[in-house]
Amino acid sequence: MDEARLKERVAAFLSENDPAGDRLEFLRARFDAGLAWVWFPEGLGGLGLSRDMQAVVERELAGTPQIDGGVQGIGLGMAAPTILAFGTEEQQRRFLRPLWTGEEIWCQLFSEPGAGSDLATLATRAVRDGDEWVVDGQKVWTSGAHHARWAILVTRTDPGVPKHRGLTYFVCDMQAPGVDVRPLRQITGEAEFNEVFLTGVRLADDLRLGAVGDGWRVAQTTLMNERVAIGGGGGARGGGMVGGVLRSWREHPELRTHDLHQRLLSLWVEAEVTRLSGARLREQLAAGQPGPEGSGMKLSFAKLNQALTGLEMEFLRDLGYDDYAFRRSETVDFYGRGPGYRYLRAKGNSIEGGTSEILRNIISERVLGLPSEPRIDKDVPWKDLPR
Amino acid sequence: MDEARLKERVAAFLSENDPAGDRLEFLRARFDAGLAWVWFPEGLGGLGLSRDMQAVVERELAGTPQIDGGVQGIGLGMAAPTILAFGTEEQQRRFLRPLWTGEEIWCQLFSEPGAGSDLATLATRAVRDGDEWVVDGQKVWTSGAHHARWAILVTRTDPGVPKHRGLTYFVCDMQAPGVDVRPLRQITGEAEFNEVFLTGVRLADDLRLGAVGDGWRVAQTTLMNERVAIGGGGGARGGGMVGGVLRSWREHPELRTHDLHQRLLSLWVEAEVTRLSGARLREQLAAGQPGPEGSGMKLSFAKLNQALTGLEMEFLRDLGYDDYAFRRSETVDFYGRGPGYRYLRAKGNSIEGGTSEILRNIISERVLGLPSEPRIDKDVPWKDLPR
Amino acid sequence: MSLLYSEVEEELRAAVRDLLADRCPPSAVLKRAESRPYDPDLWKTLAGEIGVAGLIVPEEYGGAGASASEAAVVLEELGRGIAPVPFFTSSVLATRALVQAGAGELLERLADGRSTAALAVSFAASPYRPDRGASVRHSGGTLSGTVTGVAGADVADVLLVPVEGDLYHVEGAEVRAETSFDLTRPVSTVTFDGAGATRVGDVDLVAVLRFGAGLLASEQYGVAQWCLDTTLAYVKERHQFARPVGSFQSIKHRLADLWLDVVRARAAARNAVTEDTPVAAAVAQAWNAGVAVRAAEEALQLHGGIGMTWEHPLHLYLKRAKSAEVALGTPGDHREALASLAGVPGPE
Amino acid sequence: MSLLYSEVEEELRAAVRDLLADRCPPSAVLKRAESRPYDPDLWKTLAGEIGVAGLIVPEEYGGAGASASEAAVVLEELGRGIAPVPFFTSSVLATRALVQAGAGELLERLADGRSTAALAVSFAASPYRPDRGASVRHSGGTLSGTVTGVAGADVADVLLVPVEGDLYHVEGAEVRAETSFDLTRPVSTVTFDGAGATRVGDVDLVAVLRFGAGLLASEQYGVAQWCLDTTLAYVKERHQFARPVGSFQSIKHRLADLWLDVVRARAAARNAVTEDTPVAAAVAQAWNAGVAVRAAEEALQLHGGIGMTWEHPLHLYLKRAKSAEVALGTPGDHREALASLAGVPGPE
Repeated sequence: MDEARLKERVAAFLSENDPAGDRLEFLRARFDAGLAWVWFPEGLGGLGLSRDMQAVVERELAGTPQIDGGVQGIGLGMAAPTILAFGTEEQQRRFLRPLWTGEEIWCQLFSEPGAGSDLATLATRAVRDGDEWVVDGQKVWTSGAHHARWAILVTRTDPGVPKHRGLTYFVCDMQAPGVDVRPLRQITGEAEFNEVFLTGVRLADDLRLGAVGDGWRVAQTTLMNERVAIGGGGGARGGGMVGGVLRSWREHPELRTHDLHQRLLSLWVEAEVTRLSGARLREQLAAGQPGPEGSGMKLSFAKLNQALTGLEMEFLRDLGYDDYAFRRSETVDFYGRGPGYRYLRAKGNSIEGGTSEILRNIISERVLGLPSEPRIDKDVPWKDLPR
Repeated sequence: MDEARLKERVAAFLSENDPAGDRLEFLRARFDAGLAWVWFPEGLGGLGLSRDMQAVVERELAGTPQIDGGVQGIGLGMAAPTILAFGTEEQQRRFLRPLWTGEEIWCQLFSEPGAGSDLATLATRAVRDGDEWVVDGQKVWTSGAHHARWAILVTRTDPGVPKHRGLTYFVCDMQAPGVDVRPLRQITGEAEFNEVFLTGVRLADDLRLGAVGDGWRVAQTTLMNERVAIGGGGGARGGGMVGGVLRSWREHPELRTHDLHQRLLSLWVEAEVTRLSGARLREQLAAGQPGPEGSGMKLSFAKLNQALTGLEMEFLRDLGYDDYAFRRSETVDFYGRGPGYRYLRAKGNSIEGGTSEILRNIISERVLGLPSEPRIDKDVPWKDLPR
Repeated sequence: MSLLYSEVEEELRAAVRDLLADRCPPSAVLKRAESRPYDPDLWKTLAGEIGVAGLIVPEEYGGAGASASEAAVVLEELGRGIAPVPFFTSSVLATRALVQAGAGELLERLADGRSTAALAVSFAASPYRPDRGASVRHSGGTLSGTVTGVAGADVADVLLVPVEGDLYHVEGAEVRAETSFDLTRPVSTVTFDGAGATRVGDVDLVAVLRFGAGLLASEQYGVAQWCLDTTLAYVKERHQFARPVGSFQSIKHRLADLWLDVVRARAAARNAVTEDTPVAAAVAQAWNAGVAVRAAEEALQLHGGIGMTWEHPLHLYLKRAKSAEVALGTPGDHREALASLAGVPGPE
Repeated sequence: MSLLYSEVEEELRAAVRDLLADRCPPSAVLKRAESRPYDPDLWKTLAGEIGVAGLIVPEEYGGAGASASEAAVVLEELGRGIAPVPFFTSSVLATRALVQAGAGELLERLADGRSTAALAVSFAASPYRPDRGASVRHSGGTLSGTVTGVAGADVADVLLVPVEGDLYHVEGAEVRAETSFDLTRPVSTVTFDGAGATRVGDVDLVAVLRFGAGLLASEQYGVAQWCLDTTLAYVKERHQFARPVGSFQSIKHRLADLWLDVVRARAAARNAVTEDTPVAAAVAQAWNAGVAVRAAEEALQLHGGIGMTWEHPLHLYLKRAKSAEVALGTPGDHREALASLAGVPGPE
């Protein structure tokens, strides 16, 4: 289907569905018309087209009701591609439509207190009991768990084999008995994330995604999509975090010093070359030649954000903080909040979604081809690993 | 023996030996009087006193003929303590006196092209042949080899056992047939060091220091003394390398920029706290409480020297170089030469005498108690190691 | 003049450290941080039984007549324990001002812990900008104006205000505690609206702030040392990939570098109190303020996710370190001062 | 306006790279570095057969009329090969000045490689201090004065001298080659003692130097990329402790960070020639000059002892990088320029 035919199809859809009518009805119809994600198969919200054709649809439907990329982020970015890759036809039909329309929100139950960078060492157990699995364990750093209808969940089903081999991947029913969601307070005062305690949670076997013991491979699909999602968008010269600091800088000439000026100029240059590197990466992607630079963008932005917010604190000499009160928050509000919040929250940038240390490992091995370190955990049964 | 008695002894020595007479005669007599290194045993240049009593002797003999700490450095700092610890009585009597008086110069045959940081993997072979050993191999980074009468030498005598166990330590006769000393040119243009090729060099078994196969332990004694020797001396605030750069800085107000000023101020502070740390370390040593800070001094000075000399190059904007001509040089001439030489030569500071990477390993394991990495070379015969 | 600790200092350190470990470990500090951060009982014991309140008060006024070097050791331990007591604000800054002013009676009240004082100066002021954040005027026996960012004012019963070389004891000021970045040393806005002011003597505010800056370096060293020690313990325990995290070489090397910075911070802190010159104070602040921040930031990163949680006390140290970086001059301010103090002149 | 390389550019790159690999690998550059660093035969082939000499010469004067973007790709390869040819000095700097001056006849001689030119400007000059190192005056058809640190003058048969907005073609200048830090692009002192000067047209020296600075960033990127690639290859091969040195995590992480710097240097270099603004040139120089130095310094450290020896060509790159850091403005100069160009004003 070429662009013209696709536009016709959108026009036909719009002639039958009133964007000014019921929002949910409209979104459901859009899904059913294959205009949700056109690169998905027909019948599952798509038309089996190439991914770049989605831009055509988005342009044509720009003024119509939209889905919520924020609260639906995990579902759209991580659960959906995994369900598409590993789900049964029944699972795909059951989950994808309400996931896309936002009727059902998803969260991610991967990290554990004892399994952060080394996700494969996770300890949440799933034990088979007839047609069901009984799940016990603790997950952490789960955003949106208190809104979520479903979760993508990785569990250990066989402790007797090496760690990567004994995992199984499930869709977890967040309304099932034994699921306990507790907000996790951060150093900023608020709680963006949750801890999720799973105690005797029973999941039917038809909630399993992929084969028993194949959970690591399934999880890789999920995580590959996370890395892409976190890479950071475009933006203009002098924008983003450096723009925020520049605003303070320009407003307070009386606070400027040569020390801070020289450091700000260096960071401005670093921000600019990082922006250019991102722009070049996007050109490569658009030209169908994805380069390895993507792995580095998150690392670079984490370092920049931390340096810039730290400098802003020194510059403003402000000993106050806007608000430490404990409350839930749904988003990272870098620009609406004060410099203290920015400084503290930016510290998470080098931890969440893969620590900077892990990213450096990945770059050095997958991009630079450097040898891996001697591994001592590859062939040892999980239960025998030192921890 | 207390300080007063020691002073008497020095006075008695001076009454019998004229400092204005023959230099060598005077030094030999000083050795025989036990006033060479008072903490060595009697009969071997010492009096069996504590090491800090040496300062008394040095004060009392300040105006008399002195030994040459430069060209004799390896002998005094490394060979002598090793011979004292592991030599037979005969070896001690044979070697220590002319070593101290400077009649015989020593060099060190340790590093090899394939064994730098990992010294224990060295490949120079020594094979027993009756009462002799036949040595073949190549050593590198040997200072003073072209002056040396003797060398301290580590060889591999048993390739069939793990690397630390198959080594044997010798005194090498630098005048023996098969010893070929070639100057090794550095990036500064000159040659401070040598390569030494050993081809069928025959060493009598009585030149062996320590037991066959015990060479690693003997070498440790040598190297421990090297680390102490390289740690860097005292000095006044604003002295040393920072002093050199400051001189340029003060002479050229027209070249100053805010960028360089801020960076120089930061380095000045770093130099000052490093100096203070060294001063504190010396106080601890004097109080008989050596702290672990020593391991860090060389690392700190290497980083500082490199940063300062790099900044000086930027500051002076000088595209020239004083002299690249190939010639031998006996010393590191940081202050007599130009900024280009200083910059290039300082690069060696983080490599020679233990790379900064190895020093960080040592600090993290021996000082901070962090676990060592998984080792794959501990129990494998040397000949089977990957290289 | 030695950079080592004396035996007396080591005994004092042990007493403070034991008390804090027993009565107020970091987890306890965290618990009270949001309600009432200062611990008056702990302060009573520290001030009275161990006698830190009168440490630098001359003996003639009931104090110990000790040197700055001893106060510095106390500050190392209070930094290490992030202890919620007004030692620095009352027993160092305010006391030093009173000693200058020769205010015997007030010093006696501070020395035995009956009173706690605060110097109404912004914590963001410095020896180079002593008036930052302050707009106070004296007129007819009363003061009017405002000082922002005053540390320790919320727990002081004696408020001392420097105005143009005179030190006043003021009653009836309004002290409004602000939400502060540093939870364990909150700052207040102090407002004078014709408050009654009694002159207690002369004060050289620059000298007081410089004295404070030199001593703050010891607190910063203590903060850095705790962060390093706590991180070392954590990475030895924490396993990932079936190895202690602390066995990974890049972690080891970073910690070796951090250790070198902390070692030098100790030397700089010691030198600030033994040499006691403007250069020594500026060097110690220029170095130690940054080392404390870097140690706390590295600690957070190497703790991974747990370091980002409120329940781990690490953030108290990060917040202390980052606020203290601004307190009594930023590292950049102190470096700038060294340009003239140490003869490293800038562009002409 | 793209930051990617065009197909034409990739073909040009391949031609230059293949020629250098074949005719002048770094080991060969090292061999001639002390006697006569420039390789006239190599230059003849590059200039004539591949046609780089006339790359940015307009077609009307026999050139290729190509953009700066293509010249930049050539510079990447010449940097990577530390190639001893006067492309940058003659075919970029001098040619740009002649294009400005509209000097058709000279451009024709440069375009086909018959002549090689040099612009008598100190390599330490910058768009912000174009007269650094120069003291030349024009009077009655002759020039007198001196220019220090002129790159490429020793191999040029055409000497071009800018004096107060005019460009002169000068004969009879004294060119004295100096012992230069950078062995592969030595500088000379050029002295005019009443040398005959023919005016060839107007020249905006600031614009020429800025153009050069933007392009130099591509050479610096090439230097950095060679250092990174060579070091990667070395640490994969070199074993210590029975492991490739490149399997040690601290080495891996440092190389990952260096790679990120080099990746950004490529983007900055590309942007300098496609955006072609003062900001873009300043950004590229501010970043790439430092990256080239850092890459060469890291390469030296990670090569260990062998990197300190004359026989390994690495030092040629270190010397090139460190000299180029000063050439056409230091990183600090370019950052300082960005203060006004990018709206980051300094203290008032």
